[in-house]
This record gives sequence, structure tokens and C-alpha cells, in this order.
Amino acid sequence: MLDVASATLMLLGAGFFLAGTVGLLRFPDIYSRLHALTKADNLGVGCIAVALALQADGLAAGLKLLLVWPLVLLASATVSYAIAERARALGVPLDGGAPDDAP
Amino acid sequence: MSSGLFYAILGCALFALGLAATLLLREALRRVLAFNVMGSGGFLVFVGLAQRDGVVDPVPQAMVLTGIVVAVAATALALALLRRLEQTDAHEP
Amino acid sequence: MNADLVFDLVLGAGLLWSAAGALLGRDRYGAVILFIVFGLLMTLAWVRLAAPDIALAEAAIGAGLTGALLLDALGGDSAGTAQRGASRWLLLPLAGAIAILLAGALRGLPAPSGELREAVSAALAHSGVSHPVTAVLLNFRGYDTLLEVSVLLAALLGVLGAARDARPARLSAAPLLQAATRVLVPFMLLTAGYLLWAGAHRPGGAFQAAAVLAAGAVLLALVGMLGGWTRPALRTRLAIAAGPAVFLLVAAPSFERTLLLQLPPQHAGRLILLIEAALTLSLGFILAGLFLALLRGDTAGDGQA
Amino acid sequence: MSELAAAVALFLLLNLAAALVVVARGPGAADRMLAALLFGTTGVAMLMLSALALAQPPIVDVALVLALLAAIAGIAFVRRSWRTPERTDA
Repeated sequence: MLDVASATLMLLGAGFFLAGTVGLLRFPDIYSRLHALTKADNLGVGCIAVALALQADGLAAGLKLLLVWPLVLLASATVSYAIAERARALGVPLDGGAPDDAP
Repeated sequence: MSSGLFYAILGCALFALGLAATLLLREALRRVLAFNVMGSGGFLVFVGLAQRDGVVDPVPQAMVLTGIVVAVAATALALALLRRLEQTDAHEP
Repeated sequence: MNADLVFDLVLGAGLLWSAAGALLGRDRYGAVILFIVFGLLMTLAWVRLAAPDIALAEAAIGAGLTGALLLDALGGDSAGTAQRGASRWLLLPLAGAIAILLAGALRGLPAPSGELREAVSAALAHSGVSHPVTAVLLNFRGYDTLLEVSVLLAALLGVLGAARDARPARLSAAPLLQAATRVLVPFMLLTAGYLLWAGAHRPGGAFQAAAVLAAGAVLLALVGMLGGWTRPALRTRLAIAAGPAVFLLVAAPSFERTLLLQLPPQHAGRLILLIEAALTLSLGFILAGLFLALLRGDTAGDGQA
Repeated sequence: MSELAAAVALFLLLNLAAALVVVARGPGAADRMLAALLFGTTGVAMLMLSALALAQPPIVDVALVLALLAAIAGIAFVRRSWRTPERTDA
């Protein structure tokens, strides 16, 4: 039962990572690519962390695995904000090509 | 082929790439990168060869562990000298 | 063809490609970012080689220090300038030739004797720790580690000397990034303490802990919560000196014994923890200083985000 | 279960190989940095999987450290080196 659950979650996580990469390769501009990566990949990491925590022997090992997820979430949320903000400040155009007005 | 031997051969390739780049590239920053690639290749050869029979060997692992820390220190020093160079070039008429 | 072999092959190809791209790529952004990727792939390679200690150091230094150092250096001058010169096309054949020679030299080697391995496992019981890599670093070859710390010290002095007349820099505050930093840095301190403690019986130890500490300092500096160094304060210098000093104090009694830095088995465990704690402090300050001494002031266009 | 973990880790590695193209080609510096971030998150997942696949629990610590420091390179990129609004076409 537990094995089935973690197997499903692992495969689900792999799917999310695939989606993230496809987004990185296909999406038109930096802002949408940011969305693709930061959302899909963090779901992927989450699924895999939970899947492995189910397999972990001992509470401490499981909790350590579960701690990884929020850290990754925080990191990529922060960095994606910083990159988007900076891209806008530098006037990197949206897909339409119209340069965003830099503040 | 044991994975130790595989990574030793890979290390040879990386070392060779880094060495050739250190010799031939003009950009100073690239040379710093090349030097680091060379170092990583050497580390892989060191650990990979010692473990080519598939048994973990702590001695080269300890040496490489300290080597990595020395490598980043050398990189920082190289970057500091690089900036010094840019400053002096800028000040010269 | 099993999954492990495929994994190693793909990882090897990725390492070669990222290295070649970092060295031969046109603009420097790509070069530095590919080099950061190269570091991440190296971490995986060390995991494949069953060397988690090295993987820890590679991850902490690659993600926390090297990337920041190189990206900061990029900001200094005209990043993105294309690299010219026909030498780039001479390079790959030359590298290939050297690689073939080296790899050919590997074929003649006899099987590894494993003497050192056996010596380590034989003496491990008297080393005071149960993790062989830590035993080698802090006990069997302690003098290497001591001298290595002095090398780092020399490098820091060199960096401080080269960056001497740079004005003290403190980056403009970035409120949201600071909020995230306030969450991350305590976890970094916690992780550093955990790695230091873990070193005695599992992968971890002073070097990895110090690298994580230094990464915390780098993060604080990047979001404008910590200023760069021009001349380190006395307290800082004392902290930097702590590691080598404690190491030498512990070593002093061993001079009358036959082996330099041979720890008495009955106290070895406690002495190693003492040395490692002091080393973590020193190495943390040294590694952080390597970045903080090079930190430039804001130039036009910084400060957003 | 460890076989599956190994297989998923391999899949993620192949996934990264595709992203490596983006790092190498661009189009812009920010896209390269994005791909580098992808390497960070995927690397964390691969390390956690390897810990199970290779039966080496300490590898989880490597994943933890990587997750902890994942933000630094991106922040350094944004605050220290990304100055020029490079073309996102090309």
C-alpha cells in the first residue's frame, strides 16, 4: 500500500518535472518561463519528497526529507520574484514585443 | 568497466580540456574557469582510480575534500588579481 | 545495459558538454552559468562515486560560494563580450590528444593494492571517530589539514591585499530578499551545526559546515544585510586564527611522540570535536572573507529586486 | 522500490539534458539562469532519489544543503551581474 502510494507520487513528480522543462523550452518569454519552472518543478520536488518520506526508515529521516520541500519552495519563489522584477526593470519585453515600461 | 574507472577516464578528458583551455584561451576569466575544470578532472582521476575495484577508499576522498576548498580559495585569489589587473589597465593612459 | 551505466554515461556527457560550453561558449554569462551547472553535475558525480563527503563540499561551495564569486566578477566589466580568436578551434583537438594520452596511461596500471584502505580500517577503532574520512582528515593525516588551513589563510591574505584600496561596499537593501534571507540563514546555521556534529560518525565535518556558514554570509551580503571587508576587525581576525591555534595547541604535546599530530586514542574523540569546532569557525570566516573582501559597491542599475 | 527511484532519477537526468540546451543557447542571460535554477531543483530531487536508489541515506544531507543554498546563485545573478537588457529573441 505504502509502496503503491510512493510509486504513484514518484511518477507524478517526474511528470511535473517534464512539464517544467517543456515549459522552459516552449514558452514565449522570460515571465511565462518563470511560471512554468517555479510551479511545475516545485510540485515535482514536493511529490518526490513525500514519496521518499513514505519510504524513509525512522521519523527523523522522513522529516528531513519533508524539510527539503519548503526550502526549495522558498528559494525558487524568492529567485523567480527577483528575476522577474529585474527583467521588468531592465525592460525585457513581454511576448507581444512591446518593451515593458521600466520604473 | 567499474564506475570508478569510468569516472577516472572522464576525469582525464576534463583535465585535458581544462589544460588545453588554460594554455590557449585569451580571456583571463575563461582561464580561471579552465583551471577549475582542470582541477575537477584531477580530483575525479584521483578518487576514481583509487576506487576502480569498486571499494570505497577514504584517503583520496579526504584529500579531494580539502582540495575542493583550496580550489575555491585559489579561484577567489585569481579573481582578486584579475580585478587588480583591470584597475591598473584602466588607470594607464 | 542497466540503468546505472546509462546514468553514468549521460552524466559524463553532461559534464563534458557543460565544461566545454563554459570554456568555449561565446558570451561570458553563458560561460559562468554553465560552469555553475558543471558544479551541480560534479556533485552528482561524487554521489555516484560513493563520496558523499565530497558531494556535500561540492554542493555547499559550488552553490554558495563559487557561483556568487564568478557572477560578481562578471558584473565588474563588460559581460557578454564575445570571445574571439582562432585558438578556440585549435583547442578541442589538443584536448582530445592529451585526453587519449592520459587515458592510455591508465590502462597499464596494476590493480589497486588497497594498503591505505586496510590501514585506515585497522586504525579506525583508535581514531576517536567512526567515520573514516573524518579520521583521515583530523587524525591520521592531521598535518595535511593543518597546512591546508594555512594555505586558505594565505589565499585570504592575498585577496585582502589585492582588493586593498577598494572602498568598503555595502549593497542596497532588498526588502523582500531580506525577508527570505531571515528565514534561510537560521536554517543554514542549524545545518552547519548538524554537519559539524555528524562528521564524527557519518559524512559531514568542519569543511562542509564552514562552507554552509560562508554561504550564509554570502547571502547576507548579497541582500545588503552585511557589508564587505576592507580591513577585518580584531574579533574577525581572532576567529580566523582560532582554528590553526587550537590545532597547534592540540598538536604541541604530540611532538615528543613519534608521529606529528598523533592524537592520544583515549581523548581522540573529544580532541577531534574541539579541533573541528574551531576549524569550522576559522574556515567559515576565511571562506566568507574570500567573497566579502571582493564585494564591490553598488554601481548604476543595481538595487532593484 | 529502489529500482523505481533509480529509473526516475535517470529520467530526471535526461530531463536536465534537454534543459542544458537552453543553458547553452540562451536566448538571453536570464533564460540561462532559469535553466540553472531548474538544475538546482531537479538536482535536489535526483539526490533524494539517489539516496534511496543507492541505499546511502547521507545523500539526503547533500540534497538538504543544495536546497538551502539554491537561492544564492540566482540572487547573485540578479544583484551583481545582470545589467544589460539583452535581446530575448535571437
